[in-house]
Amino acid sequence: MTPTDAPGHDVTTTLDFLLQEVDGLRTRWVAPRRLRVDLPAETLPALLELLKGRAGYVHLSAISCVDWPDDGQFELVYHTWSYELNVLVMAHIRIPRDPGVYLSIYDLYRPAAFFERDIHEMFGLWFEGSPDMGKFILTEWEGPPPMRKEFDGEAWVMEQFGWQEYRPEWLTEIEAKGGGISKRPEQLRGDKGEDGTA
Amino acid sequence: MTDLRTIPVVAAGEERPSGGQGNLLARVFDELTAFCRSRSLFMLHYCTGCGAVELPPAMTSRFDMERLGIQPMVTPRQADILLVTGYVSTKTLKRIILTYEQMNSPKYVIGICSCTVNGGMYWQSYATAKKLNDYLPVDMYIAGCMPRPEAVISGLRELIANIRAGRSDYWRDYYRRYDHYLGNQQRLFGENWQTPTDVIAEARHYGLFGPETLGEHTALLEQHQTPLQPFEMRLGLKQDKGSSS
Amino acid sequence: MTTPLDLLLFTAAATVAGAFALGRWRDIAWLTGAFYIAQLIQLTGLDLPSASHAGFTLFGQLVGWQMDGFGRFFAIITVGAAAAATAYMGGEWGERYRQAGHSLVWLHGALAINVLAMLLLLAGNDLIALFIGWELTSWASFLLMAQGGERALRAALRYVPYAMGAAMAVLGGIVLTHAFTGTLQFTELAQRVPQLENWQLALMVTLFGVGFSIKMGLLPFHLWQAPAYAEAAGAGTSFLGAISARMGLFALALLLVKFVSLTRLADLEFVSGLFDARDLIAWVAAFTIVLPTFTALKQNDARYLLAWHGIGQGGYMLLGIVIGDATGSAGGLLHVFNYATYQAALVLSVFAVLHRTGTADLNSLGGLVTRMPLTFLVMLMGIIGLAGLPPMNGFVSKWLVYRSLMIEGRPLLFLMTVIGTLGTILSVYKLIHNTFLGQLRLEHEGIREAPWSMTIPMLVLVGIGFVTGVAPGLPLQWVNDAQAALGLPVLPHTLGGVESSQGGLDMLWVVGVLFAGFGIGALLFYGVGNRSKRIHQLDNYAGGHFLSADVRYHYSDHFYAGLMHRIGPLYRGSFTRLEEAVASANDTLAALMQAWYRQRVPMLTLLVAATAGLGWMVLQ
Amino acid sequence: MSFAGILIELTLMPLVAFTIGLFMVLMMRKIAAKIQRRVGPPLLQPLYDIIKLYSKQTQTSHGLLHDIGIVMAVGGYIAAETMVPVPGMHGIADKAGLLTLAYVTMIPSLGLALGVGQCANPNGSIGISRALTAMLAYDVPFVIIIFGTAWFYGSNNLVEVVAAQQAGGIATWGVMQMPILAIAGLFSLYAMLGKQPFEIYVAPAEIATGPMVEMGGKFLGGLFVMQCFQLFTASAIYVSLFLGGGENWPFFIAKLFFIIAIPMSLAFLFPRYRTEDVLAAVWRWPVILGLAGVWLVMH
Repeated sequence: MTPTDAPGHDVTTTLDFLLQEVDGLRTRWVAPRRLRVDLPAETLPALLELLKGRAGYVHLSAISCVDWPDDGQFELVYHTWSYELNVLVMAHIRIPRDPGVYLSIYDLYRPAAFFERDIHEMFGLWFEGSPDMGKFILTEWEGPPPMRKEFDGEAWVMEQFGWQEYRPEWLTEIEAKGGGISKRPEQLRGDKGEDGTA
Repeated sequence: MTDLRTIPVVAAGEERPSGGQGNLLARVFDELTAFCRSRSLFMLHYCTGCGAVELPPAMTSRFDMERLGIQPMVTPRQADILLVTGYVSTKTLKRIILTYEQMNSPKYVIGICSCTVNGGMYWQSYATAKKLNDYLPVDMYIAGCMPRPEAVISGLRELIANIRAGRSDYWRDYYRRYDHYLGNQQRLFGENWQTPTDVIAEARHYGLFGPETLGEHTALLEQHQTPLQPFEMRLGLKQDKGSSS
Repeated sequence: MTTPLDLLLFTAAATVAGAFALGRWRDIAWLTGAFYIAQLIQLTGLDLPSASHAGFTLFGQLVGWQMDGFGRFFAIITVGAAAAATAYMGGEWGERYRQAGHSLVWLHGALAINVLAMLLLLAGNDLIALFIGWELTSWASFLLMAQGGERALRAALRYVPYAMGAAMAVLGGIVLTHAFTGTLQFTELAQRVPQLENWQLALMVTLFGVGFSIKMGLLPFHLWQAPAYAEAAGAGTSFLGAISARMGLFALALLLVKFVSLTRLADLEFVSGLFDARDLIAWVAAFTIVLPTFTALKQNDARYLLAWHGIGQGGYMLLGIVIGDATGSAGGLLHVFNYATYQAALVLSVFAVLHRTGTADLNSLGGLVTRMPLTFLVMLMGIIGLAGLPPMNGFVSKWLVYRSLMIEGRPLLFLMTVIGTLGTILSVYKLIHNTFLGQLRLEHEGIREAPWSMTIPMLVLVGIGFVTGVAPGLPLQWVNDAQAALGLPVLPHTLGGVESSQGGLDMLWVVGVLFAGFGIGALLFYGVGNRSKRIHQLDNYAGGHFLSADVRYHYSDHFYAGLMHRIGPLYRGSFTRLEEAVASANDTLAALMQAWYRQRVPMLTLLVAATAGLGWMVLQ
Repeated sequence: MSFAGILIELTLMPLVAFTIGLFMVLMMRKIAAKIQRRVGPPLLQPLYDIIKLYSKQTQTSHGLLHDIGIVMAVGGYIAAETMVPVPGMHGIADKAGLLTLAYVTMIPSLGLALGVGQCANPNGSIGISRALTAMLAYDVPFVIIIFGTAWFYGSNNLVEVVAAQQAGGIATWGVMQMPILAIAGLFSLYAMLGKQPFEIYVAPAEIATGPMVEMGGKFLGGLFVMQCFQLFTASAIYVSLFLGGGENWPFFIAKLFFIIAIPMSLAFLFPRYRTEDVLAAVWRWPVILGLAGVWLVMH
């Protein structure tokens, strides 16, 4: 099966046939080469081992995380790629927000260590068995994990930093001629500001 | 949401008192040094952010800064101007302050790009410092989300004019109001923030003390600062009383 | 009536007796020091040549001692080096040496024996007296090398086979000379030896040459010297490094210049007209300058680095003497004096650092200039001398050797000496940088300057080096007596150096202008520039990194990496393999002899050997 | 030479050397600018730089040895200038020949090496180890040239060498009689200046300007002054040996600038050698040419 051709009939069948072995999966072909798989959290390692062992999914390109505060859940997406089938499998799982602990897949894919460390720093999600969960990029940051939805960055900034008046004469000249900024930042915030929290 | 207009604003930097009427020779000497300082500026080759990509075109054949006597130099000891270009992340700000304190005075800081003025397009980010002159005295701002080389050179020419007229002594402010700057730095980096350069000893050595040099923040610094006394050459023949410095 | 030379030899013997008898006495160093000063005064006062009554006849040959200008020059350096070493041992260094379990009495005694033996060698008036002095010196230097611990003993034992080989070669040479010329007195030898045929002369020169160059550490026989001189006890090393190897040079110069005379030596030709024995010796000396110096460059222990330089600098002296014209020989001989002053000072400063920090390993030191400034000053002036740069005396003697090579027109030899000097400059900077410059280690912050009893002798030695550098005329006086005694052309000189329109050297003016320049530089620096503030070593440029004391921010290991990329493959240790080959050849020969002699038919072989020997004696 | 005469010359010769050196630095930067199609610095830019550096108000020093290093660097060259004969002033050239001058010019680099050593910065130590390796490289052909010219003119004294060359006008110039040696001399002069292909010890991209890493204010000013002296001394030695020395000031200055222009215009076309390649480059052709020149001179 030469890798260059579009996924013909046999590629989808091999994947569909393969994925029948794991129960509780919902698959959807998002695009000719992209397969979305929704599965319960505990079956993810099995799926990854199956894909890695039987279908050549040796490359874990990323783990991304989405914060759903309304459902009280984190959504983890594992993007894996096979150089034989040339199809990107995106495994979506949902884990509850409050304990926020999940299993590390470092033993399957070495790069997972960094993805998990990054997610831990940004979302506070703890991965059991990950080699190093220390500070990764935000070495100077002492506050809560910043990418969680309940963290309001702008409020923290307004409380922490001050501003300065910067009204250079070239700006006043332009404004005199009617140019300059059409909508001031306050009005922008104003439109949004009425209904949002003060 | 706090209203932008109600936030207190600090003036860019007060005027320098006009030249005193010292004896003729001293004035001629000051005039000469001011002229040479304005005609020979060594720019520190330290690209702190995205705006630095505009500097090479300003140095190379099209705009050629060397006409103005500006040369890129590699280490802070040799440099006079520190160009803070682009967003100032908290991690980079630590290195900027370290580099600034290692430079020999009279030193000038130019904040290039709007991110150094009021945070620019990263103004909502938790990881960037918004106003550069909270943390070190800034002589000149060149706004623009990466100002073109012409803008950079016009800013530099204005700095040269200021130096020529002796109006650009804003580096003294770092020593005179060190407590204010240290306070802001500690607010961002935490209580036990310390750089290897002993600014207070330097202020004392050159007599640059001002009313606000020492205060509560410097007191905080004194508590935990491991003393970095320079190793004086000593003959120390007799056994030292107690451990070494 | 006792002649001055008798008095001198008696004082030397008294020193030995005093050293051993009163060894336990706390300040034995003052006594032996006083004795050495007395010997020094007698030496300088000696009117040359002064004979001695101590003499006897052996097999009808008169064996006597007489000191001439050449012997006196070396004697002054010997006693001077001994005095400096004793002063160094007298103070705290001696105390710690004794507490470490070594015997200070034997160290003082060994030094005194060395001086006595060397005086006997230097004052020899005939070949037997020379041989007696030679053996005494060789064993005395073994005694001094063996002091100071197990590693020193092992290095000294490695010297013993070399010393025995040298002694056998010299003894063979003496027997041959007697057979050829019928006399052993120096005066008659000087007339009869040049008349010998070439093959006789070649045999004699080879035998004597090999024997003397082993002691001097010329190229093929130099491997024993570095470990032996580096591992010995502190003061002993400075004495050994300064003068002990030069005894070989004394004897070699005596042989080549006084007996065989350089012109006659030039007649022994290998390739007619192109390459003769004199060129061979010159080239061996040139390679002795370059190879040990570049071996020193790679050493990581300060003592070994200096010991390897000792071997290298010997090459300059021999090359100067072999060139033979007034400038060259003066340069070679003056280099013996100059080298002794700054080598002793450098070794003593390295041992002062060892005394304080406990290590001489260049990769575990650094930044000591703020803690041991006087020792730094001594090492600085020492390396300026060793590298041969103007204010110090090392420059004058090297300049004389260069000048003679230029006058005689020997471009390749000149090139080799300059490569040797450049290698020296590189390795001495590595020595002073890794020890005194760079980041001071945490554990060395509490270190104090070496005690006065160690710094004063070092400063005196380096002061002598500076004074004789500024006014080379003073030592040149003694060098002229030595040249006259050897029959070499004497170098006309002024107090400041050599006066000649083709390019002379006047050190008084050069050093004067140099210090005037420093004065103007200081005026410019302190007067015109504004005040500067001293800062801590961690307040340093590290590319924006915050330096802390626990992370080493210091470059010392593999110091000339770029250079070593280019010349690294040339270090193949070929001489070590040569030595091992000779050693294994000896082992197999001995095993063969033992097998053949002991197992086969012992009595028959003994009988055959005895009759053959008897027959040879009868027919002779 | 009366004592007062020496004092005057001790101050005048370095001043002359410094001013010529300043304009040489200017020429270097102008050539670099023209090659890169830039306008280049104004006329007195090197002087402005030095005055600004000396007039810095706060300056950092790493200790007494750091100061003495710079004093030795500038003072050593001031002394060396008095040994370089210039038209009208011979200083102490007859008391110290070319060989002594070669050694006296090593004193400033040793002083600088000690000063940089106390800066306790590994960039500086690596820079110094590279500078000494470069010195080992370019001194070999330089010494061959010293030997060749001393043998040809029969004297090591620069005053006599210059007089011998001026006896017969252009025909008796060193370059005419010893062309191969002159080429080898140009190679070693080029390596001695430490400009582009041989600039391994001030490699800004690799070791942050090597020895100059911790030098600010008057320390850096001292090194700029030393650079001016270095350019003047190197070119003055070459001119005295091969281009008939200075019969009068205009000719002498013209020759100096011509000789310095050659390596400068070649320098900015090259990237930088690795350290071992500097050894290979300088020990191959310059040494072969030098030895061939010496052989020709001696036979």
